[in-house]
Amino acid sequence: MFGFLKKVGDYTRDAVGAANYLTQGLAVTFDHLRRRPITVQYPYEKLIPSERYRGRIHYEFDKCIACEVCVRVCPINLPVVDWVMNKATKKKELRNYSIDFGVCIFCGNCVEYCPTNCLSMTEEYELATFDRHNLNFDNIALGRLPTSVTSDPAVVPLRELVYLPKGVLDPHDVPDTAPRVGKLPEQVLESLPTGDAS
Amino acid sequence: MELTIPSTIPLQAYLALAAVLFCTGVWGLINSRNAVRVLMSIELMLNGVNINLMAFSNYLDGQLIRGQVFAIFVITVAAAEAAVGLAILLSLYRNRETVDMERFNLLRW
Amino acid sequence: MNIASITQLICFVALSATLVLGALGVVLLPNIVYSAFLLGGVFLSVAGLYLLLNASFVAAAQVLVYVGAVNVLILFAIMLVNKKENLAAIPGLGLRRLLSGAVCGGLFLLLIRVAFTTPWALPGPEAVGEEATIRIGEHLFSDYLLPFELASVLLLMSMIGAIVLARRDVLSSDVITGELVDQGLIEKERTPLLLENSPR
Amino acid sequence: MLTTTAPGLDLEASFEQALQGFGLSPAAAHLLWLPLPMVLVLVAAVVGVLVNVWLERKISAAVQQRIGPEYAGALGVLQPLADGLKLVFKEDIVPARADGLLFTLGPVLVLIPVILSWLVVPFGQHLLISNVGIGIFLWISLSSIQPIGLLMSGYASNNKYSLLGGLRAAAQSISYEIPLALAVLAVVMMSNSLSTVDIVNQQTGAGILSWNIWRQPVGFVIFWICALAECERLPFDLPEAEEELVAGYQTEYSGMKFALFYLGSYINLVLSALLVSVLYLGGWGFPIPVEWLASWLHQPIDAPLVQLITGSVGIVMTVLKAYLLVFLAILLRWTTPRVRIDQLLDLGWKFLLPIALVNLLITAALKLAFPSVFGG
Repeated sequence: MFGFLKKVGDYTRDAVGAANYLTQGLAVTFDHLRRRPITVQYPYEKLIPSERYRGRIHYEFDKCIACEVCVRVCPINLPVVDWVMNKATKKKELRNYSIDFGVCIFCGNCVEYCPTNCLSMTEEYELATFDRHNLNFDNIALGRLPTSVTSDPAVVPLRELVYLPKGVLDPHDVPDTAPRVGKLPEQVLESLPTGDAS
Repeated sequence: MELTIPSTIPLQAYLALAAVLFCTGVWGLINSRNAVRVLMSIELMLNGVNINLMAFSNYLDGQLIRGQVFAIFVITVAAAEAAVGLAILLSLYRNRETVDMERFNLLRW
Repeated sequence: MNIASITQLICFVALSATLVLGALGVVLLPNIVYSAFLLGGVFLSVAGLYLLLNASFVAAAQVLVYVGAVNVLILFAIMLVNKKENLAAIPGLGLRRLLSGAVCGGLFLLLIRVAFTTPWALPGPEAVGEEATIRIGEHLFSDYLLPFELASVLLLMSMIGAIVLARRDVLSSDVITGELVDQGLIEKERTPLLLENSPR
Repeated sequence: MLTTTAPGLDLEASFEQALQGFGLSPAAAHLLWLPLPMVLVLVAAVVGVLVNVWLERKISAAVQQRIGPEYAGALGVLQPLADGLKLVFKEDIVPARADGLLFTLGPVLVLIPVILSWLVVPFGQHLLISNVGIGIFLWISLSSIQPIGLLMSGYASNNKYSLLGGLRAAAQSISYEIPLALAVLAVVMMSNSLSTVDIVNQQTGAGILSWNIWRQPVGFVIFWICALAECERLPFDLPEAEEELVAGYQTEYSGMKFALFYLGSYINLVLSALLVSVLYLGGWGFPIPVEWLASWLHQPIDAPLVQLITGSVGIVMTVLKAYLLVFLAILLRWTTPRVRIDQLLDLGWKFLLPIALVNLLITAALKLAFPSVFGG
């Protein structure tokens, strides 16, 4: 008799609990419904990439000494360094340099290890092409500097989450002068203790 | 005999229709080799009977409509029959791996 | 002859045509799945005839029970047992069909004769029409109470019976050898990926 | 059949009177009237679906903090239309090994009963196509035709996912029909009539306080859960569970035939929401009875202007309540995960069915105990 009642009680408690959880879930959904969309209308608005963004690699032909360090540190030995030994001067003479960005994983190892800093990461990420062979950049293409999002007049640059003031989620109405959460590099430099060079 | 279109549908038309349905059902019941089709034929026969009941209820017993009550009972029994029949059919199929009526002959003398 | 009666006549002719053709299709079509779908059409046209006979409640019940339950059940059964199966030829099948056809034709003629020669007490009392639902309820709970209750018991019995019959894991004996076999084990052997218990 | 003498707009009578004023015979006027409500309902159903699709996309976007469609028309209101147009112009593919006839017939069989069910949805005292005596029962029986269409398209596609989806849809539809019918039965028991108009009339009187939701809270919940399951809305969208069954019975469909399924499911959702508002939320009734408002403003209730306002308020209220429920359904879609097939059947047979039975019994007892409150 009482065992049966206990079963009914458990059953009812389960049902009420389920209804409770369902209501909580609905409340969460409804709360999200009232928030403003965080959509970035991509071709017209673009996010400013962060400072250490690893985009397309920039390469300076004149600085390169054809040491092939980049090839050795690359996980897949991707950069193609085309040089010949000049017998007269006994020096390497660089002819071509290319990286295929269809294969590159943007790990940044080559940039890290380049002894002459001739490689650097840019903030360019729009690499889409109709033909994948177009992604094989030679030293001319690698030497081009990308347009910055902030300097493009056709695009509204939007601050990314780390650049926004504390607690602000929506970058649309934030004034340019609003301070960001963390410190800028120059602010970090200022805060460092100035020790003697000696 | 001249053909006149009656202004209202006569009772006999429904009865004839029911007879067609019933006889089709009987023929299917006898001749079907697929057991599911046998069940379907039974449903046809029940429906033929039901049409009769409803026609009588409308034309001859319009106030008390006992025919409709009876038809509801027939529908109930038909539902029960279909459920049990199909369950039997399923277990038969599981044992004999066939739905051929000719091979369900264990009880044959 | 007014619009209403013309409409009625057209409806009757259309419904009876679909009914007869559908019934013949159910019995004669070689593909059992087509037969089952046609059976649904037959049930629907029977429901239409009930509407013509001033019985909207029974028509709705017909659609609900026959189309919604019985026909779907039959379709489920067909999908479960629908295996390509070449039926062995039986001698004298044509003769059997012919003979049974003759018997059914005779039965049909008999029924027609009875229908057309009996002096029906026409015209009967006025039909109640929309009040039929109330009348049926009164009947079911007064003079037909016992059959009504019996019908409920019958439904319960058939439900339990169908579940017991169609369950897989009942112990049963083999029909040929007579030894006890576990249907569940047989199924498991056939389908080794079957779970031990149904997932909860 | 209870005859109601409550006032309200009678469009049919006034339309026929107007035509007879032009010198037409009553029969001809009636003949001209006949196709009008049907066309009107088709239009209403399709527009309802378009609004529903737009709402679904917009609300889904808002829940996920997106914007949703915005370029087709203001706020993207023309997006559903564009979707429909796209589906019309797509190629109508019938798979090579499929059963062409059944493949075509399936979606039609799914759609037709849903549209037919609009017959019984009232938007006002006389604003419905036909006040048939079996009213709500007609809807229940018509919706039981749908699984046949689903099974048909599932079988005819000649694809295992389609067949599984069709079987699941049929099983789900049958299982949830029973608690649904029991929940409706409790309401019908209180109003003593199957007619939708009588069910709404029984809820008028004290405005929002006399709505059935206060007398049938459990029934309301059961009905809405079952209606969602019948419409294959998200917590119960197993038949077209895209992760497991590709798209269930719709897998092989494209173009207009797919559009029929799409249309059918959305019309079904709108219809279910409308019927919830009719059965539990007082149908066309304003939260405060219009009669009280009229008497406060010293207007006679049968003045033409008051009649017109009452009629339009009725339509607006019905639609508003329905779309409130549609909103709830869309919110539920993004809240609840899909249930498993055994959980679904467990919920239907082991939870909703007993609860619905108990609800029915309690309603009957309460009706005997308090006939004035629970319908004499």
